[in-house]
Amino acid sequence: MSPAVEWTLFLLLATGAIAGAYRMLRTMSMVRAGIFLMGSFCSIAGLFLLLSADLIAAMQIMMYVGGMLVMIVFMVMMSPDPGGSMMGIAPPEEEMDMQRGSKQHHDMQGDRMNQSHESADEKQYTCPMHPDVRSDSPGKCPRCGMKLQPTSGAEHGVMEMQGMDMAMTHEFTRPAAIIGFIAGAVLLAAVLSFDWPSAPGLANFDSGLIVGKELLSRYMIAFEAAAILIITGMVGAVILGRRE
Amino acid sequence: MSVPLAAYLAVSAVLFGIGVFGVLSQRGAVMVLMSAEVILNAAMLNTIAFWRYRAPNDFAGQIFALVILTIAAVEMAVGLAVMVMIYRRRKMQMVDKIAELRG
Amino acid sequence: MNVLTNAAYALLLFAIGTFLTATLDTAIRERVWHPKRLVQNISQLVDALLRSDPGHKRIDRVLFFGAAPLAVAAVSVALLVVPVGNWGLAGPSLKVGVFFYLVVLDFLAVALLMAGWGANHKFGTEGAFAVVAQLVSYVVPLGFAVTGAVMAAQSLAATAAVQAQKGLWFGLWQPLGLAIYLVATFGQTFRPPADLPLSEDSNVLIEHHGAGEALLRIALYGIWFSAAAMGATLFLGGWRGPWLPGPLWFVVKTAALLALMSWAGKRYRRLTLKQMLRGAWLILIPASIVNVIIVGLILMVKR
Amino acid sequence: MTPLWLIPVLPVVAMVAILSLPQRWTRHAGGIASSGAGFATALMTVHLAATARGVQHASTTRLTFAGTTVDVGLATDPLSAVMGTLVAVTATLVLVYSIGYMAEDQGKRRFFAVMSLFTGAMLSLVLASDYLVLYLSWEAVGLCSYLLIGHYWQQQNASRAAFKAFLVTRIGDLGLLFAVVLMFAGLGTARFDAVLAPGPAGTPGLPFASVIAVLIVVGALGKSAQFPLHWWLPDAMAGPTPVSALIHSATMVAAGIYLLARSFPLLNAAPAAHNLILIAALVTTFGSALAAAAQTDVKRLLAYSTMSQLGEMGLAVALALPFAAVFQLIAHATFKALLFLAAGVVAQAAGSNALTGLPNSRVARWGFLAGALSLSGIPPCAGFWSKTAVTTGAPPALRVIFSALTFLSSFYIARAFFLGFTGRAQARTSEPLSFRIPMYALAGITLVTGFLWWPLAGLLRAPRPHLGREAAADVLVAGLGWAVAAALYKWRALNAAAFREQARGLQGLLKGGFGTDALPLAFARVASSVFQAVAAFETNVLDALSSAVARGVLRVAYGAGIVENGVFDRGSSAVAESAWRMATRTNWLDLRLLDRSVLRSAFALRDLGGRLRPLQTGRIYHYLAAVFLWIVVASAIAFALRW
Repeated sequence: MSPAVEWTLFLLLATGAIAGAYRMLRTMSMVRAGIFLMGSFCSIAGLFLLLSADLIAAMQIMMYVGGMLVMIVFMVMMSPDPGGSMMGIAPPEEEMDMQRGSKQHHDMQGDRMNQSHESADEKQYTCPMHPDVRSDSPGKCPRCGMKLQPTSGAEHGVMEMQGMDMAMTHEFTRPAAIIGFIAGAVLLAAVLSFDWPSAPGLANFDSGLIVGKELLSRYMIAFEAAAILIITGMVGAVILGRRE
Repeated sequence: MSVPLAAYLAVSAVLFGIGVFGVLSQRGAVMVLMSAEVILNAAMLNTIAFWRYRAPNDFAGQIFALVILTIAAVEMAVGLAVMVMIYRRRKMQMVDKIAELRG
Repeated sequence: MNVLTNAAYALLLFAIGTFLTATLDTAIRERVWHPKRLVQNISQLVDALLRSDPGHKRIDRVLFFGAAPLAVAAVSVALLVVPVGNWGLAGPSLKVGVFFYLVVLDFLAVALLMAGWGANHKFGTEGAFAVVAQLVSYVVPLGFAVTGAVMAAQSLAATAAVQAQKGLWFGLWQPLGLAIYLVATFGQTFRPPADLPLSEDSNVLIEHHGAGEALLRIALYGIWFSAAAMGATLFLGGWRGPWLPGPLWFVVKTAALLALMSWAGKRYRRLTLKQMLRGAWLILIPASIVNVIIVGLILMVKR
Repeated sequence: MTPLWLIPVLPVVAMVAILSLPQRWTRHAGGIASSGAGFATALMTVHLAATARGVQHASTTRLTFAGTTVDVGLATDPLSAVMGTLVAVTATLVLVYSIGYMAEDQGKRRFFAVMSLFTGAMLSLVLASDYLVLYLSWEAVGLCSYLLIGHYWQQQNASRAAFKAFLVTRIGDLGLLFAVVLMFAGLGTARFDAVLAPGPAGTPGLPFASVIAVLIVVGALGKSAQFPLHWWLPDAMAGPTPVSALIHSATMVAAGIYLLARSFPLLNAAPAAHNLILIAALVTTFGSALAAAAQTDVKRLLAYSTMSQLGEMGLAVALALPFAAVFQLIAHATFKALLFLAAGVVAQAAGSNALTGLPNSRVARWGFLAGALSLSGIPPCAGFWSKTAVTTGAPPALRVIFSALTFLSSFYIARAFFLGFTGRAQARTSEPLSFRIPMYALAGITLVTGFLWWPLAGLLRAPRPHLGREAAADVLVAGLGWAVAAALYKWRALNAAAFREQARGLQGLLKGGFGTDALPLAFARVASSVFQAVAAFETNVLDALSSAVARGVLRVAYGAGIVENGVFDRGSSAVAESAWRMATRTNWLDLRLLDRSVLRSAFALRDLGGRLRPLQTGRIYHYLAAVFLWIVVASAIAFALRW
């Protein structure tokens, strides 16, 4: 491949990976986070292809695409607001930009909501038993399943919402950011300050065949260890997950 | 291979940073798990980069990457199992609310 | 340069393939032979492509609109690897060909999940989860069935598989492998007996109208065609045949498999999710493992 | 030729089989498994004894650990082959007997497993070709005896007796252990031929020879319940009867004597060891003989009798007659097992071991009688031949002691017979087949071994007994003992009428026994007249004399018992008293000095803990933050250093 093509591909995939990872942390909706992460992993697989490790690339995609799908299902099953619509319901008109536009109430149990766009935007709906549950569309309260009653709308910033603190991150965010930044910076400094060797020639070979042979000959132990690790992991997961 | 090794390592460093930030900041336990996956991937990218630039005919690098992949898989499986257990008992999985295991 | 030729090859194959499968499927299902009726059926699909697919205010814009292109992309990349004739194309002779094909299949599931979830509708969500459940449980038997064939061919490349079947087709001395492969494709490509995610009360494609829905349906046809094509390559000897030219054999064999599958679709009632999953985990996976063992033994004996 | 190591392994295999069989098989598997093992070993040993005509087998394995190589294994020479046969045969018979005996016992499965293990261990002890294997099996045998004595662990005395037996034999085993260690230190190997090879000028080539000899004797004393370490054997009777029959009469306790016989060249050269055996044997034989005479419990009586017999064997070894001792051991094994089995039958039926209340069982009576005769050395039985073997070899001075011993032993065994087995108890017990077979077999053996003496003596290169005057004198003394006991316990208790009935009983026996009518009638008439004359003589002359002698003997016996209790009990309580006082003093010291300093440091630790507590927030991201921070810091340092 000519250097130009290679560079563009590399930059494309690198930004894909980094952007995917970053967007995953920032987006409110769980499912979207899953998809972004899956995008990031696929671009990493692309990087592997660039590094001509095609077997690992294929393995990476297979592992993570399946894995992420399951992860998304779990997130939806377990997080209070998978759709990310409960939080930060700013007055819909001004901030209709891309990212926050999808702030609709997404209710697992309710049927198809307000197909007709009556002027529900100003009125707010709340649950008699859980005053802190606020939603701008009729339906059932996620906590106790009771019918939501209309009430006067109130300005909800992301953080000031009483009771149900739905923020995606907890109060440790600031120091976390600092630590993350320092970690990245130190590694980056280390990486950039050394003169790494240039890439030697690579005979075009069938990596699947060779890795297969290596796994069963020289690296038998690694292969067996990995196998045992997987089996114990799975058994452990099944036992933990079993419903009494 | 006009793209230098440093570039790949830089990408993995940034990914590592993002992963660390994710693990430490996210409230949802599943999100923490996914950020951990990002860190593991950063490590794997490093391994493959070094394999390609240092010793492409000795396939130890790729096999090491495979092992990392297995670890990631098992980590996901067991992590989700634990998540299910916590959720069943506490009906929520916000990391900052789960803090009983202390002195 | 050959990147472009490969891409062209894939897209062309995608177009012809889906057209062929669509006509064959409607022919078998509605028992219609007259060319005029066939064309009329396909034309509906085409003009649907032209109508826009607005979606309603409540949808998750990124996911909803991202689904269709991703699906089509996934299918065409999958077709990249299928060897139609004896042309020295890079795609089919890709070293990790068959494995790559298996991997790319999953992207279709991602697309359907995005479509279902994005629609912000009860049926869509249910369908999306059915898709994920089906994918996770049917990729394993499919993988093992393919492993059988790949073991015989000594390499992951699809062309190697065709070469290795010079003497005896894999499908003949690995009947269990072929059977498992076909049943698994029902699960993977959501064809009739296993098309719960496309059924009325949990339809992934709800809220999708016009171009979006058409593209997704075309993608489904495409993935079904690619599955049949890969099945023909791995088990029925691909484009290799005594009298007819290469590609013609390929078309005949794929058409045979497609006909068999759509006939089975017509004959059996739709499986509930519970039956499907139980079938995959309790019957197919053990059977496929047994198949791999049998193939391994045969190979050891032959070598 | 079947491999040698198979012999001890077979019973162990049987043990494993018994333990691993599912629950519902234990009902009869226990008995069969162990008897099967018993037969297998018996066959094996008989086969070996046959090849003992000069054909020696050995199976040694070379063990190397930590640089030193030790060759360990089994070997047959005439002594071990004979002993092996003895152990195997007695084990088989006792196991058959115990099928019936343990029929209702719940712990039957455990019992038979340990018995098989014991047989295996005993066989390997006997067949060992070096002291190391001998010591290992010595320990295994000790363990089995502990387990078997404590078989009825529900009963308090049984478990205490087992513990006592184990502890005391342990003391002996320590001696043997040190001996083996010294052998390795000195010679680097423990093989018999190396250790017992005569060194220059007759003294064994082994360094510290005398010390090893003494230690071996200590080991033997412990195991064979000789004087200093003897008081565990009577209590060991708390175990089931087959255990006492096999272990505490025939095999285990004999192991000590076998050890002495085996390492005889070593002992012979060491005067210290020589005297130790002599003293221990003398004290034990007389003390326990007297004690036996005073016993009311049949099994304790037999236990004391075993101790006295063992003492006698020890004496034989001390008198440089190792092979006579071995032959005495063989004879003793058979008749003592017989006595125990007989006693066991009636004791189990009566539910208690008391001598008087035993029910009347024909098989048991005849078995006990045969054993008693053999013990007191009446001619046809084995006991006579082994006693004469010992007495002929003994110097004239000691012969008096031996005859006194003969009198005492015949007296107490006759007393036991008349009190226990000729009483008028009405209850009759019928014995199942599994009781009868071993009884008849053992009775047969006790009669036959006598005639085996010639081939055995030749095999063991032992002096042949010449049936001279001393032998006759001994028989007379034994007869006297029986007469005294009979007079004291049987006839005096009977009036003339009862006596006549006895005669008629004899007559009936004779008629049935010999078939021709004329002869028994005549003989019966003669016998009854003789008895009448004797009865008359007895009523006036003998009565006074025998009661005086008996009363003297009894008084001495009770005295010995009292002395023994007095001396030992008072001594030990004194020691305990002083130890207790010393303990209270140190306690005061400990309270005053140590507590204060310890407590203070404890409080310091506690509040340090308090300060550290907030570090543990329970939130995972805090911990993870610490981890990542450390990674960053570490990589920074590494990076700085390298650069």
